[in-house]
Amino acid sequence: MDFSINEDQAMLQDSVAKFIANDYDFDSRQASAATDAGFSRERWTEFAELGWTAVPFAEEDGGLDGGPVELMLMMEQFGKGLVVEPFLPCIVLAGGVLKRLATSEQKAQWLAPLIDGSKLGALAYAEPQSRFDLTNVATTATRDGDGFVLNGHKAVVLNGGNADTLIVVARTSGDATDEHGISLFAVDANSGGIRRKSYPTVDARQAAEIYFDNVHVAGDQLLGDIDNGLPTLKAVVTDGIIAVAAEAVGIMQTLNGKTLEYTKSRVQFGAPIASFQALQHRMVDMFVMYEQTRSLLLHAVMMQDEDDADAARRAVAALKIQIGTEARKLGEEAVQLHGGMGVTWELDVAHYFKRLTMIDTLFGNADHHLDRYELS
Amino acid sequence: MDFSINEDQAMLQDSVAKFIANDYDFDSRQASAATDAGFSRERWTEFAELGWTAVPFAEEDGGLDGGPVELMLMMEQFGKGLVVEPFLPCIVLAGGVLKRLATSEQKAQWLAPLIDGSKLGALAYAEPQSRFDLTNVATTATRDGDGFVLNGHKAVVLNGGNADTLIVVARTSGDATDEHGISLFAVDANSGGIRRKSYPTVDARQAAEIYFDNVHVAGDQLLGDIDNGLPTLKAVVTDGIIAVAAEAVGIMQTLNGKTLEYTKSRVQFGAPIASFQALQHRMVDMFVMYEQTRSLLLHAVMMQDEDDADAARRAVAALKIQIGTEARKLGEEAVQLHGGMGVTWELDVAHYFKRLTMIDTLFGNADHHLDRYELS
Amino acid sequence: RMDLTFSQEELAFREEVRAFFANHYPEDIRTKMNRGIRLAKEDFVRWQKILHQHGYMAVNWPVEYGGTGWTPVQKYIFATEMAEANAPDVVPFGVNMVGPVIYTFGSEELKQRFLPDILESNVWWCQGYSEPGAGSDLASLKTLAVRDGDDYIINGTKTWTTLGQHADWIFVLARTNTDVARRQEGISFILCDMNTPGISVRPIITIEGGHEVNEVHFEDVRVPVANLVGEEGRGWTYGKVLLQHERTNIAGVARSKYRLARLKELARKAPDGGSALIDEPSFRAKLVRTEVDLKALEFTDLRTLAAISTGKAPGPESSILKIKGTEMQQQLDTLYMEAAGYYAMPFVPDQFSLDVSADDMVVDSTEPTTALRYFNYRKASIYGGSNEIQKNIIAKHVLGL
Amino acid sequence: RMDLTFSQEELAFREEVRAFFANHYPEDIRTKMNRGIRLAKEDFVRWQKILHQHGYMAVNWPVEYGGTGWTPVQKYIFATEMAEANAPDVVPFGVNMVGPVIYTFGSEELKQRFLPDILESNVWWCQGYSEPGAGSDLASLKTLAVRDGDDYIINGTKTWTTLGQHADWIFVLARTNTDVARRQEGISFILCDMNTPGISVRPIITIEGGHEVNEVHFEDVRVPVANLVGEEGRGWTYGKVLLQHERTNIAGVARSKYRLARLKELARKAPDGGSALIDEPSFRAKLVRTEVDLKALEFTDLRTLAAISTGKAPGPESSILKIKGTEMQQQLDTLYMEAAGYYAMPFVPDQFSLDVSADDMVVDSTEPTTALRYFNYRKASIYGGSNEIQKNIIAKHVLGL
Repeated sequence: MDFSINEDQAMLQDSVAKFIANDYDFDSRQASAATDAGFSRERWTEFAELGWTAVPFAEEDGGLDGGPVELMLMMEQFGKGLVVEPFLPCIVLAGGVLKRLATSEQKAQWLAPLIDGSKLGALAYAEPQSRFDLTNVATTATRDGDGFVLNGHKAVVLNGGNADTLIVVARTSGDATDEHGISLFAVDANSGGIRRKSYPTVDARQAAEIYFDNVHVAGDQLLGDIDNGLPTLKAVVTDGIIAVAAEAVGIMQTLNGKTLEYTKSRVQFGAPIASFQALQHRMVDMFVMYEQTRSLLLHAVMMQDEDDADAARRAVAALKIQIGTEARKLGEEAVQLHGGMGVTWELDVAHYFKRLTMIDTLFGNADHHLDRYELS
Repeated sequence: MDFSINEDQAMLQDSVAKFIANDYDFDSRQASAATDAGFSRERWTEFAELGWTAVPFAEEDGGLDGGPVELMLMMEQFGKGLVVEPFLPCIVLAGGVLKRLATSEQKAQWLAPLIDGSKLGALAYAEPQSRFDLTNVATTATRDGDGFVLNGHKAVVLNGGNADTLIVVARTSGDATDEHGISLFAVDANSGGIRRKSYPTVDARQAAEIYFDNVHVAGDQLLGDIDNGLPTLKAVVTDGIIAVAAEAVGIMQTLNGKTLEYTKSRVQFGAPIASFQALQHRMVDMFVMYEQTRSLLLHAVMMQDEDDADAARRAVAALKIQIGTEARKLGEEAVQLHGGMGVTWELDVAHYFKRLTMIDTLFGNADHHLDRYELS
Repeated sequence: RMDLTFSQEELAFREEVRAFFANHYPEDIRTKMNRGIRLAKEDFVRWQKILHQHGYMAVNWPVEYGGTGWTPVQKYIFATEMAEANAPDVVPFGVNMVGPVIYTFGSEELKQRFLPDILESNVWWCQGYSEPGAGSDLASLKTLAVRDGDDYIINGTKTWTTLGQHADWIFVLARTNTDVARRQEGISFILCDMNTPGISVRPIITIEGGHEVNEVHFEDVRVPVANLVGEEGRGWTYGKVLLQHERTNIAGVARSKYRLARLKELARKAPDGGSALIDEPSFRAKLVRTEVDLKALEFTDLRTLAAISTGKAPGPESSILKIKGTEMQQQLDTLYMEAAGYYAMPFVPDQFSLDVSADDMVVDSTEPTTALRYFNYRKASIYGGSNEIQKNIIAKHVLGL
Repeated sequence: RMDLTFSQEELAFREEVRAFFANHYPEDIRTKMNRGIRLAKEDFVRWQKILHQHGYMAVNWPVEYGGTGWTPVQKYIFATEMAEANAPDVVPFGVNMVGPVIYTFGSEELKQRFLPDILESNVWWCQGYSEPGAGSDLASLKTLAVRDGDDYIINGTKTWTTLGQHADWIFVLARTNTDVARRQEGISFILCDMNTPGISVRPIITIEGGHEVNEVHFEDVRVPVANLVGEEGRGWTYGKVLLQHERTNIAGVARSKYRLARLKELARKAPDGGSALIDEPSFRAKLVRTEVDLKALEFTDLRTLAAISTGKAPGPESSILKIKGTEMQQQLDTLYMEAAGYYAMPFVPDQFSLDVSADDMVVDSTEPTTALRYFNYRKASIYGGSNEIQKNIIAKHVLGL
């Protein structure tokens, strides 16, 4: 039993932490978020040059063989910096599908450009009616000679407006909520028949509604076996949950630090409000929430390397439940203890809080995972 | 819209309050609770002489025509005094069935002795497997000439060991959980074939397991229409919920008072602990819980006189949910703020807490009512 | 005797009010409200003038000044019907804040000069009591009003000034005497034309990106002493009265009931090919818990109301209404956000403006800016005396701690 | 690298421990534990002697004094297997409290005189640090030990003395010097034979009706100065070390995991003609939430463990383990009580004694005295430094407040 990280992991953690601390100040983050793309392309190129975009991929694919631990270490720092660059949609999600299913030819065509940063990707899975149910896929891909024709509407596709490459989840057989009959396709975002309405999100990311109207794709754009895309989609969503949970833990730590700092300096009724015991005990609760959440993060990450699939699935669900309850509560407390300042756009605390809150929604909120939790 | 009580009600409230304050001290309550019966027969005779046992009944039955308001006013005071006498099982439950279903002959035989205090009653409805489901009745009453034969096991019958008269819920037709086919019988507790295991409860009441082994009852011991007992049982349980909720509200107020008193006098680290803000805010929360619970009590009571049956049912469920969550929480806080003393038998607080806690269990706990709540 | 039913007169009054909202609430404003579109100044003014035409503007004012003189129950009925119609509240700064201070403490001259324009919504007022850094500690205010001949010269900064960008006048709490024993002394209540030289308004953008509140700066602003309300140095007392009026309907029960009812509708509706949210056990449980809590709050509110009707003044217990009322609003905001699922994420505050074509709309939900509302209303437990302050008030004045 | 698996040695150790509990844990004691029957003194002593025969008695002691010298991971494995076997914990007052103080601060003579009997469970120890009215404020203790020749004369009262009715010896924190700057000074750590004249033990009945704790009165009790541990006046320091040892396995994760597993079994079992509790959405949700919280606690515990393994001392973070550990126990007690339904009510603490015939039993549940346990364990968030005190500790020493 060992909770320590190895040297390479420590180096990675260190390099990201240094970058965030020294080169990723809040003001330029806000400036990047205010652009149409919602992030800085130069930053993204830096990420690629530093090799970060290659971390989760196999060496033979030009990657660095990183696993869940590396993902956690990076995302936690991204959380602390409130990084807006599309690491999650582009590398974890789109990249996550490609690394699992793509042939070497497909990887050369679709994955390599994501890793070197020349192209951006997105994963289009949710739909207006699906809520958080991954099996609810109404978008269809119907055979057409050697290829397929896509029709449907994908909802709130993260980075969908920026993406050059879309990984599209579509139904090739079965009924709207069958587990079987779901297939994955790599699609050029500029193909004919694709219409995109892109918009910023409340947590300063970028997303889009994407409409597929008889979009023709070639047979070699099918990723993996036909009808059998669900297991991969679930695996990728697991990566996604670990990623945003680690990001959330980074945010929690930051908010606790800023709240302590603020309450120590903020004077009311002649004393720093940090001296009021009622607030002290609430900050202690926030500290405990953070520690407990970090514990569930480590648990979920470490279970990925164990060979008990059920327990690993439970660990991820437990983590997401915790994030959707304790992390959100912590965010609300941080804002409350900041008083009026906490609800102003000017203060970074408000933006950490918004991101932390919306993370509950990604990949199914706490209620969703609690109602479906498979008790051991 | 009027929240004030009328003169008669004020007089009733006043007389019970005075009695509790002056003549019902904690030590003699403890002494009564320690007897086999678990209460004081003399007290009970006083209750009857004061007319309290007659309050919920119609004048023509020798009662005082009291309704939900009168019930609330009395039970709230009984809560403050932590009264152990069997008003709930004997008057509210057993009496509640009889006043609704019994013929004048049956009332003369079964109800009058309960009102004048010469006999004690109990309502035997729950069974080992039924949990809180009133329709789950496995005890059978099978036709036998003009009469019936009872067989079955009734669980945790309040006052069951003391009762002279048992109101027994039995199945005369249908399957174990059918709504139809449930009938009510008045039975002499000493009839042949009845075996009772009586015991004290953790909240200083008395209860019994009652086994019916071919117990013969005459046809005129059937109360109301055969197979149609459920509506009456539900109505009586509604009275029961209002009764224990009012008792709980009385207990909450008492616990809040005692907690304030204690924390103001208790010195730790050189200051009364009531001066610690963290504890102050928790006592404020307790105060708010009490006020909100009182509001739901008034709501449930007042809805009984309105003619919206669904809303009235929801009001009672809402009240029981509140009692099972907020009232229990308040009890735990009261004990916690009393520190070590709060968990000693010696201190009355412990006994208020135990009663408040067990009230959640009576007539279905908070979860039971929440899972079955009919959203408006 | 205990009784929930309304009297014949009250029932008749309810019919009258219902008819008013049915017939006189402008369709375009109703549409904006239902679609979550921010109202323009003109919308507020037009609506308030309609209310005034029907004598519904000054709900809390005595009849002699043009108020309704309603009983607490009538006010309760009016608030309920207003919420049921989803009609906008009146902007409180004139009619509910400065108005009562003027008719209670102001001179005859001030009453005649200001009250009519407030009633007729000819003048838009904003508040000037909060200051940067003061937070819930109002008495620590630093704005100075120095006497100079027949004028005061005001210097300082006021903040959290809601809709100050529209305001014609502002009421200012300022120190006219710094040499005092208690910080609450030496404060005066002064009325000030927003067009006076030296006043500048800086927008404060709130967490959700909206411009609702402002900072108002005073630099050597000359205000005639004639604009002083009541006596010099008694401003703190006047301010407290004002804050008490801010408290009317503080629990916001009627609005919360309306929102909960709509939320349940929403949850019962299953999207094509999807399932209804109400079938999710955890969300259903939250709906039940919310309905229970709201019912409790409604009756706590009614009990306070009943106490007031019988002449008792609303005591510190009203702090319960502030705490629970805002918790309830925030709980509903949370559930709306959760109900929206992924569609809580789009940051499209203006897509519901009336001139956006359906085709350009991102979401066709009926509760559009759900997450934005959730974020914005985190303020509810902070403003008007934070809920922590409310707990201190209850601890001190109710529990005697 | 991060890794959850045990080493080969650790796996072998686990097998050894498992085999021990399978083969040497007495059947009659196991039955009592499984049926919730209070253990007699004799049961504890017999079981501890068995543990000692196998070298498992002094888990935390260094090898030189007859301890195991185990690594933190080994201790974790042992605690887990002990819980899985539902075997009783050792009575802590001798081996986990006074023992470490004696071998750390005591003279050679004291070590030889007391340690062997503690190891062999020949002497039953009880604690004498809490005092009436002191509560969590231990340093306020009033018991006096006045030097008189070669004796101390002790006067005062100790309380919350668990199982003191069985005790042969008591360790007492008493003031040997009242003229001190800080209350923590002038306190000495003295060992005292319970048979000494002037000692009387008064039972304290706890909320659920059981006799577990006591008040111990000292009236002119003569104790030889030879029974002083370490230096006079340093008792406070020694006491803190003792309380730190009380902290071992404070989270109680292994026991809680065992109890949660049993609770889930219980909830999945439907009574004849009834339905299974796990099908009730609210109860199911509580089970899930409890499993999540317990997993979090387990890993927080393991992280502390790992920190200790790498040489770090258990810091004030261990206050988290006390808070969350006791909350978890109480949460489980609550769920057991709720699961019992009406059968939580019978007050029949003794009906499960082995000689009660099944026919006389009221309940045939496997978790008998559920409500009693719930009531009794409200103490968990109060003793050992109340959870409020733990929060103060975290606020001060972790958050720097």
